[in-house]
Amino acid sequence: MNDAPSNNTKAMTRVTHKPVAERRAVVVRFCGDSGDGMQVAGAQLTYTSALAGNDIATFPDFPAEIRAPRGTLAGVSGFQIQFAADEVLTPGDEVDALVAMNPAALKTNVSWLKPGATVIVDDDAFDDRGLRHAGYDANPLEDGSLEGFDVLRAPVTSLTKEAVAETGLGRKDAERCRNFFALGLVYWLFGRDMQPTLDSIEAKFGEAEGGAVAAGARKALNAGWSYGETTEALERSYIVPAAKLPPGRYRNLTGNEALVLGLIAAARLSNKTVFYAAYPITPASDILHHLARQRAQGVRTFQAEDEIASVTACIGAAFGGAMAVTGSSGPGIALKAEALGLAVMLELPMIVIDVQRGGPSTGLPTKPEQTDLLLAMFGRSGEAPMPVLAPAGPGDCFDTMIEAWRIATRLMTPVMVLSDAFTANGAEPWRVPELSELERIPVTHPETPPEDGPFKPYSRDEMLARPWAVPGTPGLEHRIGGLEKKDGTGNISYDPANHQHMTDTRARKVENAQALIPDLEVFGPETGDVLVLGWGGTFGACREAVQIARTEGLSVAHAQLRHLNPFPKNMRDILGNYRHVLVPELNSGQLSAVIRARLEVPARSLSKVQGRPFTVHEILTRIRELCAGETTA
Amino acid sequence: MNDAPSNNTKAMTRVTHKPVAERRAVVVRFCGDSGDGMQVAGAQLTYTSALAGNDIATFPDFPAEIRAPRGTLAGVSGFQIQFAADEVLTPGDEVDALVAMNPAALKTNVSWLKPGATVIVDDDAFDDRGLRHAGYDANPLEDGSLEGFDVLRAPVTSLTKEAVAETGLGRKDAERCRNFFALGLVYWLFGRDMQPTLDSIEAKFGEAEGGAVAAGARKALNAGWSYGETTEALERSYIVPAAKLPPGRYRNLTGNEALVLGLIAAARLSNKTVFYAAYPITPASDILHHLARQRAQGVRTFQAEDEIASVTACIGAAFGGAMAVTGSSGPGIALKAEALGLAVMLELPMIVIDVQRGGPSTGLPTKPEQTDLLLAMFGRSGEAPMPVLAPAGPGDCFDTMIEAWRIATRLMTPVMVLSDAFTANGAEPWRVPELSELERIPVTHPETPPEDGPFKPYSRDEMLARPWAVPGTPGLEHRIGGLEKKDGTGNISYDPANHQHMTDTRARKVENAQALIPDLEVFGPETGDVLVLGWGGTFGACREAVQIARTEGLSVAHAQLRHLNPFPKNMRDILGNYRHVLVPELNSGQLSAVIRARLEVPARSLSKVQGRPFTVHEILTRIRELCAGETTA
Amino acid sequence: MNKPDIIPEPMPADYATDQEVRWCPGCGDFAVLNQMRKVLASIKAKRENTVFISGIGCASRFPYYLDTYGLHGIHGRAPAIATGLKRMRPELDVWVVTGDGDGLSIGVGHLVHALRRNVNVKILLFNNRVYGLTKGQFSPTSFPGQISRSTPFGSVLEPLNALTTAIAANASFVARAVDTQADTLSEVLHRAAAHKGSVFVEIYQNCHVFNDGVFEYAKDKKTRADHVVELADGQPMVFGANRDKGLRQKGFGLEVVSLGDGVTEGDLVVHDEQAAEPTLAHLLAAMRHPEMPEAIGVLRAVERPTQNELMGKGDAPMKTQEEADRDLETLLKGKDSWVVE
Amino acid sequence: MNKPDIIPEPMPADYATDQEVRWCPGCGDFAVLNQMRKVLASIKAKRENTVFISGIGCASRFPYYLDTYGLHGIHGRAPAIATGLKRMRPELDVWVVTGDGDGLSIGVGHLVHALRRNVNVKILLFNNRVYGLTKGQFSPTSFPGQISRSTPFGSVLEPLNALTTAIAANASFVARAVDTQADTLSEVLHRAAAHKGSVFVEIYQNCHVFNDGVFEYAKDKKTRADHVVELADGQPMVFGANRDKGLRQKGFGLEVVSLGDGVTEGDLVVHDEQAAEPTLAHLLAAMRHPEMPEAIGVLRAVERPTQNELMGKGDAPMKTQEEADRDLETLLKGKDSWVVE
Ligand SMILES: Cc1ncc(C[n+]2csc(CCOP(=O)(O)OP(=O)(O)O)c2C)c(N)n1
Ligand SMILES: Cc1ncc(C[n+]2csc(CCOP(=O)(O)OP(=O)(O)O)c2C)c(N)n1
Ligand code: SF4
Ligand code: SF4
Ligand SMILES: [Mg+2]
Ligand SMILES: [Mg+2]
Repeated sequence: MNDAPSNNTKAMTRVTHKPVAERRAVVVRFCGDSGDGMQVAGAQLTYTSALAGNDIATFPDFPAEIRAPRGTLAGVSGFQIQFAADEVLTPGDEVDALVAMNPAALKTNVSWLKPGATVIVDDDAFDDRGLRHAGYDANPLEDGSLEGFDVLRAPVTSLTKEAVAETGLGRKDAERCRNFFALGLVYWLFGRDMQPTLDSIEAKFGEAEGGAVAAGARKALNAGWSYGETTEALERSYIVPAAKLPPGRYRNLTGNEALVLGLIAAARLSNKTVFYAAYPITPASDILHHLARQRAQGVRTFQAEDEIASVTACIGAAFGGAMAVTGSSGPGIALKAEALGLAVMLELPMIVIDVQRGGPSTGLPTKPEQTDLLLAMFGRSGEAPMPVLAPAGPGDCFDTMIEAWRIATRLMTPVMVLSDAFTANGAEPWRVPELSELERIPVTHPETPPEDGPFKPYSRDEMLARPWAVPGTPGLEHRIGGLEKKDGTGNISYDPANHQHMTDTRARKVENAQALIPDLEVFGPETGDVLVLGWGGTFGACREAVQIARTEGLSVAHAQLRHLNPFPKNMRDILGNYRHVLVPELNSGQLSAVIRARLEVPARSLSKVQGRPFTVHEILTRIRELCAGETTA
Repeated sequence: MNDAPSNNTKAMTRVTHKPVAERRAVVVRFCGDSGDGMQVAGAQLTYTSALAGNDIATFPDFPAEIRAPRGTLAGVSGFQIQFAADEVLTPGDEVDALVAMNPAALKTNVSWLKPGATVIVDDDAFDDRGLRHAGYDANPLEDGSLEGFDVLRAPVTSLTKEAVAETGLGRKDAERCRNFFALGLVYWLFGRDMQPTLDSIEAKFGEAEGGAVAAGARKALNAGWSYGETTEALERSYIVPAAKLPPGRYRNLTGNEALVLGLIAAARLSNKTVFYAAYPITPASDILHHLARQRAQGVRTFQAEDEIASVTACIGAAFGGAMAVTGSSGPGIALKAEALGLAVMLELPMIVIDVQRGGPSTGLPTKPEQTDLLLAMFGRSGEAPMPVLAPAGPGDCFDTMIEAWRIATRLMTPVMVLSDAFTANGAEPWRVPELSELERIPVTHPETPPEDGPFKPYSRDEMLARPWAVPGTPGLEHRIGGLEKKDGTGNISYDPANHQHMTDTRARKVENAQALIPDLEVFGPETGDVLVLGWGGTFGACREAVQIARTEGLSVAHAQLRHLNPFPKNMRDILGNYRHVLVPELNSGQLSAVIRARLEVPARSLSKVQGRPFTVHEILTRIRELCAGETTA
Repeated sequence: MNKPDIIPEPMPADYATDQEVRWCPGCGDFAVLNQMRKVLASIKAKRENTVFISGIGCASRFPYYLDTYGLHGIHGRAPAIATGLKRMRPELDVWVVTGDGDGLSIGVGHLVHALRRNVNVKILLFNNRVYGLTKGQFSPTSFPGQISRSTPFGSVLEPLNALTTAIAANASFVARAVDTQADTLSEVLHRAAAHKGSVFVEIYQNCHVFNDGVFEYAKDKKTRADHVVELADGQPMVFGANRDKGLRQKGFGLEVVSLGDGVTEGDLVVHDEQAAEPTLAHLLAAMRHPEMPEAIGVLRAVERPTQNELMGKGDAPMKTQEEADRDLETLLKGKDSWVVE
Repeated sequence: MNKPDIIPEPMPADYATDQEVRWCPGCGDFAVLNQMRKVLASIKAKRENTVFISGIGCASRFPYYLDTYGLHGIHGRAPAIATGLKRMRPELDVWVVTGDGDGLSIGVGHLVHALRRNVNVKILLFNNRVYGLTKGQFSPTSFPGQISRSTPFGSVLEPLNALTTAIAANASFVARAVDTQADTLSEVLHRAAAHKGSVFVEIYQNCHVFNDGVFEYAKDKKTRADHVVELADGQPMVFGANRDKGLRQKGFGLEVVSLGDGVTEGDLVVHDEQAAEPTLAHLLAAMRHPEMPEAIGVLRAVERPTQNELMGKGDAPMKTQEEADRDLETLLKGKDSWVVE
């Protein structure tokens, strides 16, 4: 696809003849079986909405990391998008329009519906078999259980088959076009331009089966649109005006995609080569997949035999002067703990990415959680501190990678980055920066031996960083290892005073990151009743809740903490300015505990451990309670 | 050796003719090369002191886990003992009598000396070679640097050789008897009965080299004693009267030995078999070594291929109904993290022992530290809490194991126990309990399927423990795993509400341990200026410091926290009764951070990370400062 | 659930749980599961004495579908879990189910050591030459050129051979079967169940979604006979649709020969499962399609003492409670205690 | 330190650091270290381009004593560390030093995969059949009956064979040497240095303190010749103090024969380091004292593409800063961006 919707296939701007109503924001959710192509439909709607100038946020809700028989509850895959004429911060708490391709999808998603929402179902799929698979005793379309919703029973399967009949596609392939039918219907409902998707179909399926697949998809899309236009059940369509985004070039990115771009950019800015060593694990695997495609950018990926090999390979690569990065999720991060202790001891730069998922153990492998914070901070033997960062949403993953590498190289330390399944898979429009906007990351390697005696691998600069001398440099031969070492020479030392000194030095060095990171910024009043202190992927829900609360006149502000270790310099001061500090977090209260331990500010957690992101409503409710003085936490 | 000093070899109670002075407490430290048998000498002095009715505490100070050339600083091995007529809580801050077998030993140990201390050196070892190895420019025995000490230059090597000449031992073997010469001299100095050691020599060397080794050791011991009696440099010997210990049968045990006995006792009390799976690592290896010898007690040991295999083998054994135990030190505990998450999820009982050493990474492998507390508490992915206990000294290791197993089985949870190199290798007299004093640990396995439906492996009793149904039981077939599961049935569940419920349940279950553990006990006033809150191996130093401070009239109390997770019920109340809560800990402030996070009590750490235990003096100084109002921490 | 404990004439269905089987339609795992249930029924396995232990992966969901005891472990560690269980409960029949990633990548160390120790557990490695559960990365058994999500330009590495790895670890029973080839799979599973010592079975398993058809040569009824040699102990190694080809020794190796033209079955290598040295097993294991036919069946089956036999010798005999209490008291007292009065 | 960077005629001492060597007197590690320094001097190794990487154990302290670059890693992971370094810095000469516990117990998975990938690093495994650093527990290469601190009643398990493990992992260079047997050790190290691809060398190393004399049969000048067979490529396998014994093929195995009485060198197996199949190497590796002579020297040395060759093909060519910047901008912009004005 090109920069702008191209018109190299026959232009087909179709215009509705029914009335059109305006909406400021709409939440659409596609759901169906894993094989129903819901992610594809979602991605297309996202793209066309972005082109229409809306602000957007999306959240794919994958089934758990298991196979499930077709049509069962466990196999339901969902994709939610919010597009709006105003700033969008979350994929939305509640759904305005649900597309359910089968009974199981309806059953597992009905709880998301806003009162009065539009529910589009494939009527053909609500047969006995489908209902039984979903565990319905009666047909929900008929037993009145959907009262209060605007239900559209579209015979998606049969109409799709009809539409694609002439392409000569087999039954299976024909049925695979159902998602395009549904998409066409949604396009009609929200007045979307179909051209970009038609182009995309062309680009993706092109000549497959002699063009029949592309033709089928195209026809299904059009048939869906036409169905919307003709069915009497739909009286009007809706239009969501373009939002006012800061000018610039945009693209839609998931967190994992942004993270990959950030890594490549950081390498470029520091004149380094990315070495990414990892072992596949949901939801971090995509980082490996995306990077593996970027060989032309100099990226080298290494799928190791396990997580321990991947992090130790990074240690080797970092010793060799590369930009070493490893990524995993909770169970794999736990396995890396011992080696990360070595990395701390060696004082080599490295980025460690933890895309958090539901735990403990195998847990809920596809679901978001923020339960690895304490693991990231303290999950190593001995006193082994390292900086910890958490991106505040998909786009921020880009900047976080650059920042992580800046800190890692400036301080010679591994840096941990905490993403999560929600951030990693969620997408939002991202303004593409010019290279000139990005600050270079100066990295130097000593090249000649000191004049005044032997090279000291553990000598330190004003930030307490040691020199990054790499093999291949004559005269700087040295040996490092995991035993305690004398500051300066790096020779093994069991001297008690030196051990205390080194322990303190490693801690102070990490604290020095405070000088490299920005102050904590507050959105809203400088003092007040409540400060909502979010971290990581909760950004959108926190901000939106605070925005709403402020329109209600509540005295509440929001700050999103991207730097979990060390905290920004001004953090204690800021927290002290509010009667309550509320920390919404997808764990049992980990950040609030660290805040109480470190800053002695009585922060309180709004805790949720359900494998789901926060809704705006949940946070808002708590804000209201706190402002009303009900402090029952 | 028998219960009491036997007299099956020729009795030789030798009596000094020089004056004898009385002392209440004496600290002796042997030091020499790793090959000099200092640990043997120390153990013998410990035993005879115990038989003499003294209270004692010992601390072997091993060289780091490396070989070092003979005579060098890195190779020095030390053994310190305090024996006294009163209660003894630590091996002593300062040494009254130092035995240094070579210049390196003197150099590395001179800092331990009390002003006026007696220093016994092997004069023969202070030759050019020895001095050079130790890095001395001048002979410290002659350059006045030992002024203020009472230095005895005994020609230990030559006198030993002379003494053993007639045994026909070769030069090397003869020199190996030097430690017995030194020991004999110390026996003279402190009026020790030589018989137990003579018996012990017999038992240990017996027929080796046709009895020559035993004869040599015996002769050297006697020669040492005689040298003390005849040398003019020693004017008097000392006697330390017997202490008043509670009546009973005693033996001297290191922490690791006590821990092993505790495990075997816990197995017996619960009618179980110990399965100990481990991978060697200093300072935990001795647990494996001791247990491997106890096959007759039903113990089964398994040296696994690595730490991960050892903990997962424990999971298998626990599933099978065994008393599964694994032990390691920091780096190995880190490696077990992922599997411990599974153990938490499976809700199987298990004991995990971390004998902490200096970190991070390989660190200072033989040195004590308490830097794994946060790792033990939080070093797993997801929300994976488990009870954490820490024995307060060597003898307490016994009780801690029994308690750990009681908690593990009552709550169906892995339990982490934090020992440390100081506790593990240090020894103290331990009162041998009668079996009748020990409470049985009731463990049941369901044996028949429920009447009213399928067996529910995740049903819960009032403490939230699930049933421990073991393979081999007909009708209770079930499957468990690391994915989140529905409470009750244990079937895999991705239900958000269930995940929250299970997360909360796992946390509440661990909290329920509060009902199984005693309240925190305070030694000293119930309110006051300072509460010294120690944990784990710092017990002796904390208690002694508080005892001294109280004799100085300071308002200070002591409590030793054995239960780090959950805290005892009354802990917050107790902490609130003092102006300051001082937490001496061999880390950078880990427990104090947890206290601030959990109890919101502004506890302050007295932190030390030097690979060395606290001295009484260090804690006392801080107590005095706090009482004087200087709160500069 | 709550089925009768002793099943007089058990049926495969008696070993099924009420959990929905969650593999993709067309997955080879189904065939193996069905065969396993049949074999359990055929050997009248007691459900309560049978335990399935697995790691993580599609294959590793096996235990959920068998109404025996089961433990779905963590990635790569099933052999170690099984080792601990078997050490303490020798009377149980313990099976391990693992995948090519689970068993040969992250878990190869545990696999090797369990085999070396001859732990009496039966390890089934479902080899689909891909990471199924994590959606299609290459695995240690993937072939050069395999396009996967982590090798978009094709994998470049030589694969690890599951069987030679097991043989080098001194496995006492080594076999290979194919998911849908019911007869050999059944035979191999029966033999596995009966073997005393560690069992290692590689099962070629089709991943319909991420690596479809990779074993087609060994599955397809028409071509199979020309591409695999089915082993029979004591029998010459004949193969081919017309049983007209065979394996003949050539130096320290094997070569394919056509029967006839003076070459007879008598010239062929005779299979010997119990050879003193595992050389033949190594050679058979190393044969790779398409250059050579691949060996299916039991490559090696020797008797050597199991971990439990070796370690069990030192296990204490059962004691009465009183004896045990007394022994403990003696231990606690130790040899060098003293009495304070 | 700060020795001249280019050593015109380097001496072994040029490769020594100022750190005191900390092994027990009598430890076999000294001999290997001395030999290593000699070999480095002999091949005129550039100190700055040479890297020694190790795990944890007595042997693993090796890097501290060589004035090259060095990394003393964590237990068992040295092959993985080396793999990462070598991938990014192909021009460096990377050596790995490991022990029998480090390399074959906790680290066997990494070892196997580094060999399989043919990572161009030289792995030296010091086999003393015991855990030295942790003071004397049995190791995966200990023999049944070995009394150790963790097996007070004697170990019962069969050992893992380092060489067959390496061969099964498809190692391209496999050799064995003895610490104090300077000539073969030197030869093997020279060959190792020259080999392209992963090198695996097992070095029999005496632990004077915890397992003294375990290799005496292969070390003792008087008996050695009867207990080891020194391999020479293309030569028949003769051994014995009087060179009167040899190895002859018997079926798929080897047997010891006495020369004379009609048996001539021509009847013996001729060593072939580059045999297509590693069968002979397996057989040689498996020979165990006292039943058989043990093989010393290079068992196998074949050429196959290294990890860097295979993976390196896809590495991007060097770009100018401007080109690289431009490429990055194109990447950031992506294929489906839009402009908001
Ligand atoms: C410690 C850890 N690392 C990674 C993963 C992710 N993971 C799950 S299964 C799997 C590999 C599956 O491949 P295989 O073993 O071949 O089984 P298959 O799915 O093909 O049957 C991986 C990498 C995990 N669950 N745990
Ligand atoms: C993760 C971890 N586990 C265990 C140890 C303890 N440890 C250090 S060296 C070693 C084994 C040493 O044996 P080997 O590899 O044979 O080397 P050797 O000392 O005999 O040369 C062990 C178990 C460790 N340092 N780290
Ligand atoms: S991904 Fe492959 S192996 Fe996994 S269930 Fe589907 S077909 Fe089977
Ligand atoms: S313990 Fe053994 S291997 Fe280690 S240094 Fe001493 S002799 Fe060498
Ligand atoms: Mg697989
Ligand atoms: Mg060893």
